Amino acid sequence: MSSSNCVIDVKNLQTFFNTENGVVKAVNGVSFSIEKGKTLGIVGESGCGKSMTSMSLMNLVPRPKGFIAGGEINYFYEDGSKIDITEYDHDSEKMRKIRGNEMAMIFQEPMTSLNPVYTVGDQIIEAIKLHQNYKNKDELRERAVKMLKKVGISAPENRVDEYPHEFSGGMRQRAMIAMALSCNPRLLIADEPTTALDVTVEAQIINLMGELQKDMDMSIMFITHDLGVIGDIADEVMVMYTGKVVEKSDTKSLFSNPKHPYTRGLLNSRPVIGSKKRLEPIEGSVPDLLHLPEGCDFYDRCPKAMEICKNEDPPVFEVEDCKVKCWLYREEEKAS
Amino acid sequence: MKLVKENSYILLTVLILFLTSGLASAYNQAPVLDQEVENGNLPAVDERLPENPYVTEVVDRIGDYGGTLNWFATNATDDPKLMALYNNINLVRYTPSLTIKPDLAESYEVSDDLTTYTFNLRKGIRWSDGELFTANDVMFWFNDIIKNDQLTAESGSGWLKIQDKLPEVEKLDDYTVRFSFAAPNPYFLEKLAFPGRKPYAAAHYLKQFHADYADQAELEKRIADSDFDKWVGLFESKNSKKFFRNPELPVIEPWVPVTEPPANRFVYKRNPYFYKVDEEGNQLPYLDEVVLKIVSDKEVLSMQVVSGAADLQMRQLMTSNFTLYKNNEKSGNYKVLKWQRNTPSLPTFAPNITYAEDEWMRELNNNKKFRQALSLAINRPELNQVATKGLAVPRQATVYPQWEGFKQEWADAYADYDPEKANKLLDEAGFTERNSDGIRLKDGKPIHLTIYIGEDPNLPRTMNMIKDYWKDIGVDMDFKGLEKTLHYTRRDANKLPWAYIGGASWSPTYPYNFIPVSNSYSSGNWWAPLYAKWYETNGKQGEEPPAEIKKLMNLYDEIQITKDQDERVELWQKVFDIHAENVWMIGTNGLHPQFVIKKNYVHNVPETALASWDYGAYFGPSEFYQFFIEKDAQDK
Amino acid sequence: MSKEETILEVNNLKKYFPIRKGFFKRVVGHVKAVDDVSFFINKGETLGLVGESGCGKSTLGRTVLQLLEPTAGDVIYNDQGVKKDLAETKGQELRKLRRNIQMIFQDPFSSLDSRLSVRDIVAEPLTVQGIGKDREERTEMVKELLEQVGLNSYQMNRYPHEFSGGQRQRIGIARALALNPELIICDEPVSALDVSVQAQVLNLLSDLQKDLGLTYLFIAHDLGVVEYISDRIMVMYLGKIVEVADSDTLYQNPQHPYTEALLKSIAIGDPFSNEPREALEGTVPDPANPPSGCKFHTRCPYCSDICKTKEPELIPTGEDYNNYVACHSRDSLNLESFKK
Amino acid sequence: MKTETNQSEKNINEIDESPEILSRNQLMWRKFKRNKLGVAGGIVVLLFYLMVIFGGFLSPYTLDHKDYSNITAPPRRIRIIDQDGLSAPFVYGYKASMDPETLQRNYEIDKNSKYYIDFLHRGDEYNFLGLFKTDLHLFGVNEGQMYLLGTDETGSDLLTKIILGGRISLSISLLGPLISLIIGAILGTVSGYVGGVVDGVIQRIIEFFKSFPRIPLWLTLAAALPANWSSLRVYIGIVVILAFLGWTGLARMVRGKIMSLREEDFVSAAIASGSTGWWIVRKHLIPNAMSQLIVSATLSIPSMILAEASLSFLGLGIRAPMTSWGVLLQEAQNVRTIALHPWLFTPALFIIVAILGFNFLGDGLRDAADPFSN
Amino acid sequence: MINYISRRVAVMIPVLILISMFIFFIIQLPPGNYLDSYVALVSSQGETISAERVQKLEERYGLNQPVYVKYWKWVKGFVFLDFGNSFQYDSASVWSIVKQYLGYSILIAGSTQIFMIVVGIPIGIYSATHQYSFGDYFWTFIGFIGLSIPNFMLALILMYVGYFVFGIPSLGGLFSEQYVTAPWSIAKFIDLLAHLWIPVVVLGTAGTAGVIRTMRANLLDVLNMQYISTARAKGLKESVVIYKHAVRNALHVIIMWAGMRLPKLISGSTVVSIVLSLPTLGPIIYSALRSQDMYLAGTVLLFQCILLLVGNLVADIILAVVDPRIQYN
Repeated sequence: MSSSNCVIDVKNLQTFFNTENGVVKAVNGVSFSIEKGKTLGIVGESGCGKSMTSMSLMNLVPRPKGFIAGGEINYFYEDGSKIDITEYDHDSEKMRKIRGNEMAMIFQEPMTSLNPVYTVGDQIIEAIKLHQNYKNKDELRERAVKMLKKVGISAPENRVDEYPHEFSGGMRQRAMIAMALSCNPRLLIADEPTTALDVTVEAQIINLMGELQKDMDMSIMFITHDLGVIGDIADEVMVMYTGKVVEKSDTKSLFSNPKHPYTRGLLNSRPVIGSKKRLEPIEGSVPDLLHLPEGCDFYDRCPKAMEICKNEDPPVFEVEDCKVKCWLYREEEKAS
Repeated sequence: MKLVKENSYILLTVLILFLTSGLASAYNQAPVLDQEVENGNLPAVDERLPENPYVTEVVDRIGDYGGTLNWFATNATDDPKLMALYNNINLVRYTPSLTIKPDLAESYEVSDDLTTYTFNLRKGIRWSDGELFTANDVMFWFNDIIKNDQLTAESGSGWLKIQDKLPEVEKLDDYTVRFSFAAPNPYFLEKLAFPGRKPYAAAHYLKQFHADYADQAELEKRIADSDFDKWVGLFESKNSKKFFRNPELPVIEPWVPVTEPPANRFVYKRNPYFYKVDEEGNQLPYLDEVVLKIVSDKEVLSMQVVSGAADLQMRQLMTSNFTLYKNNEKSGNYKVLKWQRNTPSLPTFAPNITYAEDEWMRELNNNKKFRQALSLAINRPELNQVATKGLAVPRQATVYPQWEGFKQEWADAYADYDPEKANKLLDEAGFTERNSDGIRLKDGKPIHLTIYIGEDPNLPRTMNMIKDYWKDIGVDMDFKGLEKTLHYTRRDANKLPWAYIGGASWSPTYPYNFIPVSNSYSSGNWWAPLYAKWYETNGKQGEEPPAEIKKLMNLYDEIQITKDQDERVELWQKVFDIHAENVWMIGTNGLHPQFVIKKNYVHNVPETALASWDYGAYFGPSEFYQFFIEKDAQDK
Repeated sequence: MSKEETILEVNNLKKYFPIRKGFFKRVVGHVKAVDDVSFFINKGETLGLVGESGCGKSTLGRTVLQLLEPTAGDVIYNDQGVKKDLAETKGQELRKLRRNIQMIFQDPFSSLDSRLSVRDIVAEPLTVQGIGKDREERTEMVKELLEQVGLNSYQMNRYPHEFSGGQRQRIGIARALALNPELIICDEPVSALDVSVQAQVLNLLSDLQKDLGLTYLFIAHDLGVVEYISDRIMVMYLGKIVEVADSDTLYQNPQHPYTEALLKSIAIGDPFSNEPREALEGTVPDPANPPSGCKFHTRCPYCSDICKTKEPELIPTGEDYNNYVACHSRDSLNLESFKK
Repeated sequence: MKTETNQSEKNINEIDESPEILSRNQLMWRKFKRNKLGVAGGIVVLLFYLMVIFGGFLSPYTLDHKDYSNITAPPRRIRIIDQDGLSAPFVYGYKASMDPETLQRNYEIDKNSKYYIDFLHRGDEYNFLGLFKTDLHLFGVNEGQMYLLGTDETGSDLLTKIILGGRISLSISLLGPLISLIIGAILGTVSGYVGGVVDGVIQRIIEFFKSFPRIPLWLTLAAALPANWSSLRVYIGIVVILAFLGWTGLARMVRGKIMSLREEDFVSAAIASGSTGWWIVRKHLIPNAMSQLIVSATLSIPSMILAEASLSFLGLGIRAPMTSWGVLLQEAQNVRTIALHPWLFTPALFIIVAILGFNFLGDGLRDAADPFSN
Repeated sequence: MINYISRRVAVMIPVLILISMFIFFIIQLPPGNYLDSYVALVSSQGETISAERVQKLEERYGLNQPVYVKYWKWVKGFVFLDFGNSFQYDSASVWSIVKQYLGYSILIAGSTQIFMIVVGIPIGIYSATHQYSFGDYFWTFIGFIGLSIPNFMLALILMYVGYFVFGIPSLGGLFSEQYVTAPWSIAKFIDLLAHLWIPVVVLGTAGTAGVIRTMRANLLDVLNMQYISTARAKGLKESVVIYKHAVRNALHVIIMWAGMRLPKLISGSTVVSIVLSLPTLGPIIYSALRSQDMYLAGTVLLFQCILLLVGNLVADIILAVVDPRIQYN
């Protein structure tokens, strides 16, 4: 699926962790690609491997315990040439040129994602200096101010010299976005950027990201556990469970016709305003990644579990342009 | 009859003077001074020396001028003064044979009744700043320091007093002074020759700090500029002659201090006016400079010494380190000399026969057989081997053999190792019953002694051994450490049942260990504090002693007014006879050697000598200022 | 106001935290975390409490429970018809009263002592209140409680760390139920949980309410969750209550601009609408230095002059005047309802 | 297709399949066990304590044993091979001589005198743990001497002295922190839980103690110990002095821990259930602070051992006839020893190994104290 | 900031007053007084001193006054650097003695501090960034060994090895013979450096081990922080990430520690100073305490306390500079 519009193409990514109790397969055979200007949402509960996927893309898997065990992460430059990120050392020149410049990232905790001992401006300037050709101090500063302004921070000329602790949570996330976008990246990876924020601020940030995406024609990989947010922002959604993709489809069809029992469970677990209908939660909890069941990882919690599910891990079936990893769709067998 | 002691070398000197009078100068000086004289900064050597210089008889040979002598000490506050004390310049001095001879005084006369002492000072002795030293300096010392109420406390004058009265001091002429005492003072010359007692002061310098002489306003200003709030403090700090602290203060000593304390390295430079010469008329000292380095620890000092960094070292050398010193003789290019000491016994134990807290204990301590038995039970040779490598001499606590009246029988009295006899004595004393641990009983109570010891790191080892020896004859002993000052004050308060005495030293001027006649601090008696108090207070306090002790006291009184030296010796012998039988103090081993480590290129250091504080502070009789470093080694 | 059914009545409750500054650490001002709040809870209902972080909702919950000492005001608890002011009650008596009001905490990790077994955790309230005559009896009670919250009684010898977040929250609920309370203050009980587990816990809470006739004060920042579980909802802003209404009314017919703004910012997750969420401008002001007048006026799109100077009072509104709103322009505004 | 069952039930059953129920302490233990250095340290420490507890039995001689004919004899190896090949364990005797010039004592192996080692040997009498008197030693020789680590300048067996001196050093290092722990725990808890003025006062006291220079304080306090105290009282005095100065850090730590624990929700829950302050302190705060407290105490043990040694160096520590590692080291702290009888430095080795052991143990415990962190 | 500092300083004053009282109390604690040791000393040289004279001396030194009078006598001159007179040093003013040694004390303590930091921090960083590597284990082990060896023993052995193995004649002291009294020059300075390293190494071993351990632990914590990921995500070089972003945040504890450490070094160096014959306050206070030279002992103690307080203050100020989050109130 590597069309000319493709920014990143991930194939069968496997990111593992060595722990004292064994190897944890945090990301286990994930494939996806993102097109230019599009937003891919990744949804899943904690421990499903969504953050590790994003870290793998940046080649920032926490070493030495974590490592990319297999697969490809192909990044396509503007000129169409590509690079397989998994082949490069995390600290190699090539990787560093991609990070922050081609691909940028924002994180979940706005409170801790900025270094407390440097001013916000310094931290933005650092990124600009690294990848852009601004040399002059004033120019750099001007650019930082401009970025802050762009993300809607008032009085950016003053705030550029303030320290992160003088910013509120929402403003810090804006500053993070400013930093991430300061070098016009082609792909923005947003790892739960709004989870820690109030609804009101969340809305602000989501809107801001939407605007900026349009503005800069960039692709976004948006990670969240909140289906509500995903509906607002994503073009395509990938649902992850135990390090694997269980369903992948465009947003509309996912919401209107969720296929995987897990996706359905997630949707049914959300209270719907105005409806006092009893919630239908997924029973049980996410299994321990070290002790996954033999068959389908969701077997224990699945209301539609079948005999085959117990023993055999389902392959990915393609149903109506969606990819579903569930034996329920065996009859439409079109395994990819 | 007048007792005239003349310097035996005057004649010789005069002869030399006469023979060399045709030459440009009668005396020689150190080459470093030549330039100074030429520049006119210094008068010629003849003018600097007195009319009749003191002539030192060299030990080995006439020395080479020049060089710096390094030695070490561990106490930055107390040790620098040793340079003054070791040279011990006084009116009279001890000779190596422990007799008294004139020094600053050319001669002296003692009246028949031993009450007046007349000193004829050498004419033309100069202070280190070139001023003449005269009788005025003695008078200033006596009238303005000793007799000054405010200053006396610091300077001390106890040694001057006889029957608690100061003498009268008169200036007969510029070079003659007379001390007149109210009663005979047979040991006055010895007291004078004791280190640190200097009956003179640099009047010309000190007057500017003395309230009676100085310009009031100027003095006020000086006080304000100083660390002191009264003139007394200022004066004392300026007159730190004994402590050798004020480099400005003119001195008579061979070397002048140039370092202002506090410091860790004290330098002493030759005094160009020093009044002594060698037999060839070379002005002393030979050494240009003496450097005293302060290290803060004995071990560091040992390290310095064995590495050969000390040219001459005596202080802080430890008996137990003998092998260490010896082993490094070659690599350190030095020699370990074994000088003698006159320590009667170390340690010495004193049962308190006037102990009042516990009648049972007092009875025990008063039992002569018990004391004799304890003494006999100590295996002195073994103790000597273990604690002092066999370097000391097993003996009873009694006078040292260098003393003219010494008898070996005193040292041998009850000093052999004879546990059998000891047991027999204890049986005779009636302590035949024993408890289950084998400890003898007295009136049903096991005999247990607690000995209070002062601070001495090596002591526990010795004490543990003695404990074992005594246990063998059925006497239990324990020892407890007591801080030094407490040790003294408790003793004076009669609170110690048994005490440990460091050294048990004796000299005619320091009889207190052997005769209980003083109960105060440094001169207190250890084994009969109450009797001492009785004597000291003329019977007002304390306890009247039994006849035997009174006999000691009477002997002491007699000695004080006996004019004839031989008679005095006889009287002392009686004292030691009594002691030998009574064993009031139990000795162990004594006469430890004093090591002197000298580099092989340092000469005129006697192979052996008596190293005693009392006799002119260790180096005194050996005349430090004649030591020299051979020419070839000076540029090391 | 039907007082007969009221289980808890809070009048003019204040909780101020002093701000100390300067040379002698003088108190130079206060953070008014809860500023003159009055409300009541009826027996058997769930009163929701929403607001942005830092608005004082947790402080309010804890002050009601006397975990924080109120600066002023009454917390009147209806103890079988006898009204007792918790704020005035101290010592032994307060400890006795406590069995009637319990709390469920947000953080399933910090709310359970990791050194104690589940049995000991759940039995603790029984022990300190002296319920049950011996350990065995209490253990029986613990077993029952655990079954009640959907845990197996034989798990009671385990330690909290062996349980997942949802299960821990169940343990916390079991502990809260141990004393058979009438009122439970739920301080964001599901916000730390994954969506799937969140639903389990919400269902459990509503089941328990039905079975045991419990009353809840339900604190949350998730408007969806609050709406789902609450009968009435209170909206707080900077230590003040700005609106109280039954939940349908609140969502259908918000009276306060802040409520409206909150509703507008809800992410409804509708991929078919292309309209962006209408976001409220700015952030919550510094509570140490709150704006004058109506505290919301700095962010209010309908702000008029009076809002800047005068603080609006909480005035009864709605058809039977059971709802309240604090807004000067309450009558003139026509606010949008929640758009589904 | 499987019928729907009670899913949560199933989940629970699954949990139950794991047979262990691990309390936090067990988890800590498990985590500690993984730290190899920590375990090694623990074993060393344990061995040391066993050594001193059974000191009387393990040491071939007693402190009273003095062999004046074998002063500063060098260490002797236990041998199992003689001229004729394998043999029962034995030691060779010494041939002692003294250099007449330097007075150096020389000891040469005398291959003609062979002393077989006698296990469960009847030797000098000693008092076993203050319980009963016995003369049973693990090993010894019936005739001749067996000084495995040599003898000191009084002819005492160094091995015996080290084993028995360890009794003092290791008990001081245990007792000191224990007292510190008690003072620190009480004051820290009070300070952290009560807060307010009490906290302020205690904090000032702690600051005050902390800002006071250590060595001078030791010096003065040790000098203030009455000189006529028995060695036992001096020993206790030293322990108290060391402990007295060591509690501040612990108190601070406890205070901080208590303050943060006080904010934890489980404490709020306990209050909400009607627990009294005392109950909360007893049931929640202290047990939760305990592991860290113990870790800190363990980590302060090495400095106690060093402090005892330093005090001894300054001549202020334990006094003879009692002995400790510090005293032994102090006795060895001289040029003579380094140059002539270096084996007298063996106690230093024991000190270093003990401190290493405690440090590793403490480090391991510290990591294990928080079993939930990764 | 100024307000903060002045408040801190103001708070220090009552603490200091309390400390000075306590110091005075504590140096009076052991039995006897200076005069006793003086008399003991004089008597050991064979002098005799009568009771009256002792009494006179007592009056002269003011030793018979009540403690509070003596305390007041000591305290009242502080403002003018008048700390009373030393008995031991023939009534020289305490300040004149202290100032001689204070410089070297601070020099040695400061150099040791710098040594510990300069050596400890890079190793700590290495250990943290190479966690569980051989190097990490190696340094951990070395660190613990450093913590385990008594300072004074290290000093003594170093001296011995210097003498007898390498033949270095004088490892003690701060200067070679020829420079002790010489005026300051470059050569003297070089000579100083040549001597300085021994006390610095001896005193710094344990501390360095501490720095390594602390730095390692802190850096490991910081490396887990989100902003480190942010920095990496920017495309910064790993070395820049570590040195610019991580290390600076991990320095806090080291700074606090360094502040606390300064006076400890001075008093902690007593034993080492004695062994190595260093001209520091350590041996001064040791002998002053032993001979009960109360004004001198008290003053040196007080200086150490002041140093600690100042050290803490400086640490706090540096901390505030390094970390903008620290609020002054």
